[in-house]
Amino acid sequence: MLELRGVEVSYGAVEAVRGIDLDVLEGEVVALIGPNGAGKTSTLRAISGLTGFRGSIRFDGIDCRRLSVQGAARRGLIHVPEGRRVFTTLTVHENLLVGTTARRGRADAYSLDEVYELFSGLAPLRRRLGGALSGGEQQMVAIGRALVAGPRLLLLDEPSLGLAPKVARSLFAALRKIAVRTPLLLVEQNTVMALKVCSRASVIVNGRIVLEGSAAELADRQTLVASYLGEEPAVAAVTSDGSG
Amino acid sequence: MRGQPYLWLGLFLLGVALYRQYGVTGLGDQDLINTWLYYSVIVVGFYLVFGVSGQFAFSQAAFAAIGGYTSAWATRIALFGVDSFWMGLVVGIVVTAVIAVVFSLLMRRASHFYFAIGTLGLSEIVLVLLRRWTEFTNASGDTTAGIRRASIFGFPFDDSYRQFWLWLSALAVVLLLTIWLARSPVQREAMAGRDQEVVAATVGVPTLRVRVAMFVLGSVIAGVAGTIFVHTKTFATPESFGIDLGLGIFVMLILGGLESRWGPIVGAAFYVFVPQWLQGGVLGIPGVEFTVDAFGQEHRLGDFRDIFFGSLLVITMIAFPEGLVGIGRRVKSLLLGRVHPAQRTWLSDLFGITPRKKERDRQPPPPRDDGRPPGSVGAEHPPVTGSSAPTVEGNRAPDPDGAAPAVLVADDIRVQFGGVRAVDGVSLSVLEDEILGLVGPNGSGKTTFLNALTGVVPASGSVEVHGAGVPFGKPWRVRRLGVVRTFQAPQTYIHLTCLEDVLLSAPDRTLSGMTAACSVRPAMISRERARWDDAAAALEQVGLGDVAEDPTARLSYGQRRLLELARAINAQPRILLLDEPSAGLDASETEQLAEHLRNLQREGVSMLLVDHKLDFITSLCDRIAVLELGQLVAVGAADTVFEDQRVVDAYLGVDEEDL
Amino acid sequence: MSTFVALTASGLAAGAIAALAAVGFLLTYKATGVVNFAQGDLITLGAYIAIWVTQKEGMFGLGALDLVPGYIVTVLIMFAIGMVLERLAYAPLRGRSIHVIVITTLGAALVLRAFIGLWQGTTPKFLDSPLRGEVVGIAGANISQQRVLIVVVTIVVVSATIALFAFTQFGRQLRATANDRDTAKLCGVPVNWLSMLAFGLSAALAGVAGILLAPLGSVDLTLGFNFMLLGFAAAVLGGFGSIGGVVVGGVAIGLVEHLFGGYVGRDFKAMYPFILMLLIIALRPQGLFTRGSVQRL
Amino acid sequence: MRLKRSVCALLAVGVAAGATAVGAGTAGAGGGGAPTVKIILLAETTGESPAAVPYYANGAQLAADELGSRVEYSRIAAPLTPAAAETALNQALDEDPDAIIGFPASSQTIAISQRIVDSGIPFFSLSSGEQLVKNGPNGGDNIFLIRPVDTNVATKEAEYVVDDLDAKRIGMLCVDNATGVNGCNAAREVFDAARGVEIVAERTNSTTATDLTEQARAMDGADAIIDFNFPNPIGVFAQQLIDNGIDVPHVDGASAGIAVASGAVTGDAAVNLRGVDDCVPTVSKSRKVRNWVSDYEGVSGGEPPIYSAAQAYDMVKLIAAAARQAESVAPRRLIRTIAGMTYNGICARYQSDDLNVLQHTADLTRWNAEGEIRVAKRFRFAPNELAGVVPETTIPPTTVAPAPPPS
Repeated sequence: MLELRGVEVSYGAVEAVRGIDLDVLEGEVVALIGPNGAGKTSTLRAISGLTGFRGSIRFDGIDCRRLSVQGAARRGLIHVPEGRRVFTTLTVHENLLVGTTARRGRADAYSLDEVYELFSGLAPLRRRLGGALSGGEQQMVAIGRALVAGPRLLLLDEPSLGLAPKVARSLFAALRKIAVRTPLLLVEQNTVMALKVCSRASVIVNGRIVLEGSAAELADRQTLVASYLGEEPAVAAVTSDGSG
Repeated sequence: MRGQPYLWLGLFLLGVALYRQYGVTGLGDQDLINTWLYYSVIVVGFYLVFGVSGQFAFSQAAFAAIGGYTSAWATRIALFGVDSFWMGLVVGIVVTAVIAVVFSLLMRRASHFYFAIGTLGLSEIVLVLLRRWTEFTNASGDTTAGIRRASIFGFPFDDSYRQFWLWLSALAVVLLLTIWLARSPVQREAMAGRDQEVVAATVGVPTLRVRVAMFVLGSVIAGVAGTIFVHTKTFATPESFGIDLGLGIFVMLILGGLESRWGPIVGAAFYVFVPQWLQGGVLGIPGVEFTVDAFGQEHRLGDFRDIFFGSLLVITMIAFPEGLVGIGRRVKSLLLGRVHPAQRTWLSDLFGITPRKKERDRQPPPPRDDGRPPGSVGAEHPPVTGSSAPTVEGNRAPDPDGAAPAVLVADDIRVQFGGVRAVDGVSLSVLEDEILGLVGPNGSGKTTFLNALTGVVPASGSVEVHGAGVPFGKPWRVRRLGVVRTFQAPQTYIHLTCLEDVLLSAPDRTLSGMTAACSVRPAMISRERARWDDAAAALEQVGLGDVAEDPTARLSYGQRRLLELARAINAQPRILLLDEPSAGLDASETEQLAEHLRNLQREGVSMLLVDHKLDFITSLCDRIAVLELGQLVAVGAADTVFEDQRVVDAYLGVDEEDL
Repeated sequence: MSTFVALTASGLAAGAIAALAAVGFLLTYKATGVVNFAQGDLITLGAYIAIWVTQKEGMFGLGALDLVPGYIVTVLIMFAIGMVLERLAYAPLRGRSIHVIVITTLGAALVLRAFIGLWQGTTPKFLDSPLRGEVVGIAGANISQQRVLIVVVTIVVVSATIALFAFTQFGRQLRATANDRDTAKLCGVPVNWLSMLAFGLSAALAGVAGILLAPLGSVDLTLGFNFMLLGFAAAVLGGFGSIGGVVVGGVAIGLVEHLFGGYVGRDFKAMYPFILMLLIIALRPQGLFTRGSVQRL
Repeated sequence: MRLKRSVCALLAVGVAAGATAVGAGTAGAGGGGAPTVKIILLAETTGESPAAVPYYANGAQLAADELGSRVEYSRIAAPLTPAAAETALNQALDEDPDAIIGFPASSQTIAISQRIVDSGIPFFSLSSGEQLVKNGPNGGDNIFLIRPVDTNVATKEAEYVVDDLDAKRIGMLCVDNATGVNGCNAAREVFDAARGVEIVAERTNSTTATDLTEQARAMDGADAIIDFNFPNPIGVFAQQLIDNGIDVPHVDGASAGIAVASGAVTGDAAVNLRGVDDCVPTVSKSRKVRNWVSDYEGVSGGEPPIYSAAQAYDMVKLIAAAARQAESVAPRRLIRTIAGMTYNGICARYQSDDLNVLQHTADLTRWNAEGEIRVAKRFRFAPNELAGVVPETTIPPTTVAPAPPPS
């Protein structure tokens, strides 16, 4: 349902994404993993229309270049941006209500109750302002806000970023539940967790996909580390130091 | 130095004087020319306030009124027993300056927008006083008449032809001032404070003082214009300084272009002469007597003055924010086939012509689109806490050898954004001559920690540098203690040249104030030469010697990084805090950077280096501290630290079974 | 005593007027972060449009409308004008700095005012009101019903605006847009359409303010600008952005001008609201009634 | 100089070719014995000030159109500030006119009176500050006052309050500019001199006031109120007086007519109000005036004229008549002729007295509850008489001659 061909993104002279091909099929969970600055976020921003790109991106056969950001959202391409961008001046409940804007009668959308059920920690906080939440709670609101829009494909940008392991773990538990119903394109640095959710993953380094495979294939830590660190031998050395 | 401003000024004055001598045939035209000069003086003052230092003020007309009426009062009662126009002028200047200082300090915490409203309020207050306080204004009805006529050595400026010379001299003096300022530290610092207030403060620019100084100077210029105005007209009414003039001043500066001292003059000429031309001719040029039937009444084109200027203002803002002078330059560069270097740059900064693009230019991938305004520092995402992350004793004691003393001691630093604890009780010391690495995953609070140390964000805890306590929230005081920092995204003042940018961080701040700029120029210039030499040397040192005179906007990303480094070197820091200096650099550039940092270390600079390129960190750092979720998880020598499983986990992800 | 009551009533009414003027520009401010300096002239325009549709041969010679239908037509026209204004003077500048946009609204204000001058002339005009000449007596003071109406309408408008922002999807979307425009887009919020509606509503409120203010005296070109300045003062006192706060701020400046100014330094009372405003900016820039701090290094 | 002329000529050709409509005026070769007289009107028709009205321009234009080639008429916009007025005057003088009609606000004329006197050209002042009379501090041989002197009118109003209304307790309201200050000073003089008359309150207001509760309530207990004000505040004040139960006669000047005409004052407030107008052309029964009113409405787009339209019309006609009588447009002869002639105009019968005041009547107007105007009383001002309240600060006449233009 999502098809990227030769996508390039650059910011001035800096090339962030240097030609990516990527597909997400119906019912699939795909992870895009890679180190800092590899171009993961830029790829997602290109898909949802927040940034310009070269190459082609098609969602359900429609050229994404012809869709506005809002239009893409209304068609069910829902992007949860990096950094847990909740509306800080709106309460939790209001955040979710704004999320329903893009729903457009899609029957498969989560109801607000379902979101509170999924993230049971949010239920008692529904009247609290987004800005007064902890990071994990904010991330739950951001994802919940996307779910009530009835995503046909959910783009998740670094959901575990800056979250304590325990919080990240419960978040990923929720993601696994979400994945049953909704296809995901997940961008993560936390490869271990990402690989547990996804069926397929691509490793992106320096704006190029350097490794692709099923989650099982990539679960081998050494392979991953090697690909990850392909251009950064010192880190590889450190890690080998670390692992003895 | 650059350009020949004195030559241009001379030619301009000569041109106007010659025109006056041989071109002007009647008093009407002479009056219009005088009005043009009067407006030019006021608007040049506004250019300093709004154009140079970015303060959104509606108060120029009010300060003209304050200057004019005060002077009229002083000469009327012959204050100090002196009955002279010049005494009135001095009193007017002093009173204007005092009110401007007080007002500016009162407004010091006001945002741009509040500042604008505040100045509108001041204008209203002044107008009420002028209308009602007749003991002071000596007005009958609304006109204060019989004001002492300006004269010099018994030569009265009693008609428009003579008054012209007074106005021309005033404009000459004011333009000379702008030339002086442009070649002084003050203007540079004002522009830096306007564009990147936080960054400017961290390199030691006293942003508040500079802002106040510029406001006061601009207001005093308005006051002088008002004084000359009332003493040449010999009468005054409050309406002469009403909201019409206030808005007109805006129109003139914006239309003329606010990046150049010539903008006000061109804008004022446009404002004064064009409607006259549309009314039936001006300066010997026959006008267009074009009548329009609107709503059953015949109107001449010139009667549409406000619609004309209002629409022009909107069109200017939408289509050519650099104004008439900017258009002229564009045409010139088109004809001469070269691009004027600094042309669009600082305007685009002030007016954000292409903010997003620029932001991207500046930023390393991945773009940190985190909802903060462009140019704001501290783009680190606050992490969540609540985990039982292992607490590590912030080593207040020196490192194992016990030899090097700590130069910077941070104790229990906490920063909170809303419900998120971004830095959660970090205690960390930087030792003499060491490079301490600070690593951690995205969002672990590294940048926020640096922001806290340099007083850029509100924090709790304590910071001591060489034993001296550092207050939070006062970046320039931190800098004065020898602490200098760089920023995650290179923050350059893109309309300044590289040299000027580096000059901002000069540790020697003697003779860099407004007074020096306007009075002891030879001494200031020799100081400035020395500073320039240092700055040039710093640029040379990082290999940017050949682009020293280029606007920073032209630099590549890597060069901006180096420029930041040059700025830091020029500051002669004792402690240097570096925020991801290698981000966006390729391997060879990174190596070059490492070399510079080693050199600095040899010169005795202690460093705190935040980065995520681990090879870069390990090759440079004596010790490494690891931050996660706002807390320290490990501090020690590189090999020990990276043996720590938690550190490895922090980078690759934690498997739930591992915990 | 009756003078005290009368002056208090004047103060309250003046405060309500300031608040009414302020709610209009706060609406666009909250939705787009832009303060529209043309708001004052929109108020003037509203009054003149009401005069145009209710007097002589009416608009485009279609015949004069009765007052109340005329008021409604005026508000609708103003709504349309606000939408057009957004397209002409604000939309082309989206993403540009606040300086640019504010200067553009100033330009729009100049054009509006000059246009009204050409259209309606500078001779004062008058807009009638159904409550004209009616008074209510309270403790020996007679207060004109028009002023009472202004207070009532202000309360209604402010409550409605607060409710709009707090309880409707439209309001939530507006707040979300103001909070984080990009993320709002990602949620499918039609941000451009929302800004147009916000400008339209804001202009409609200006129309309401114009209709209510005009019958107090007569209408000339400076009508709205003066009220906008008082609106600024009220908004600053209320903490700029808080719609409830603006009412309290308005009442404070109204009472300072009319009640305090009615007894002390009578000749200078017009400047008291602005002195109060400057003091607030200097001492409590976050406003009198909001907590939190405004950071400026 | 020669170079400049040729450049101008070139430009002129270019502009003339491009301009769609070139203003009339350059073609005026005078026919018959009467010389063509060049008249410039200094007034603005657009802008924010209440003085920026089209009446003067329309009236003068109507007269000029009727006179055809006998006059060469043009207008220069003169914004309200004195400085702008000075520029406009100098621009006018550069065009070498034979007569100037100018400046709706007395502050404009007073501030630059020296320049006007020095020019020696007949100047017809649209405002009538007492300082401007021939022997006054700002007057001169060549300055003629079209209207009765302000302070004389104020004095008459005050006398009307005392004598006709028989008021003993009087409230005063003065707007905070020349209109208010000078008017109140003159009226106070009358009240102070009258026996048994007491001023119960004296208040000021700004030109933009929209709430005069305090001022209105201060008038409580007065039998009559006198008010020197702008149209806007009059509307507010008249209504608030009624609101607060102060139902007594309320006398104002020319602004009252504008306030009522705008609809701001109706009902009891209108019945209580008295205004003073130099003339009210729209209620005249004379055929001549009625014809003129309809002619005027033809050029104004249906807007009925007020006194100022009639006066501007009359002045253009009067100047042309004087030129024909003098058979010259030389300033001295023109001034002498005007000083000695009588002219029957639309607004009044103009005859100069020794103070160079041309008009000596004014009408006290009243209204019914529907706002219909009637003339209730005609004030007649004796020639050469001044109420004698010259404001303290005036510009001392200076003797410095203007410097010659540079050559």
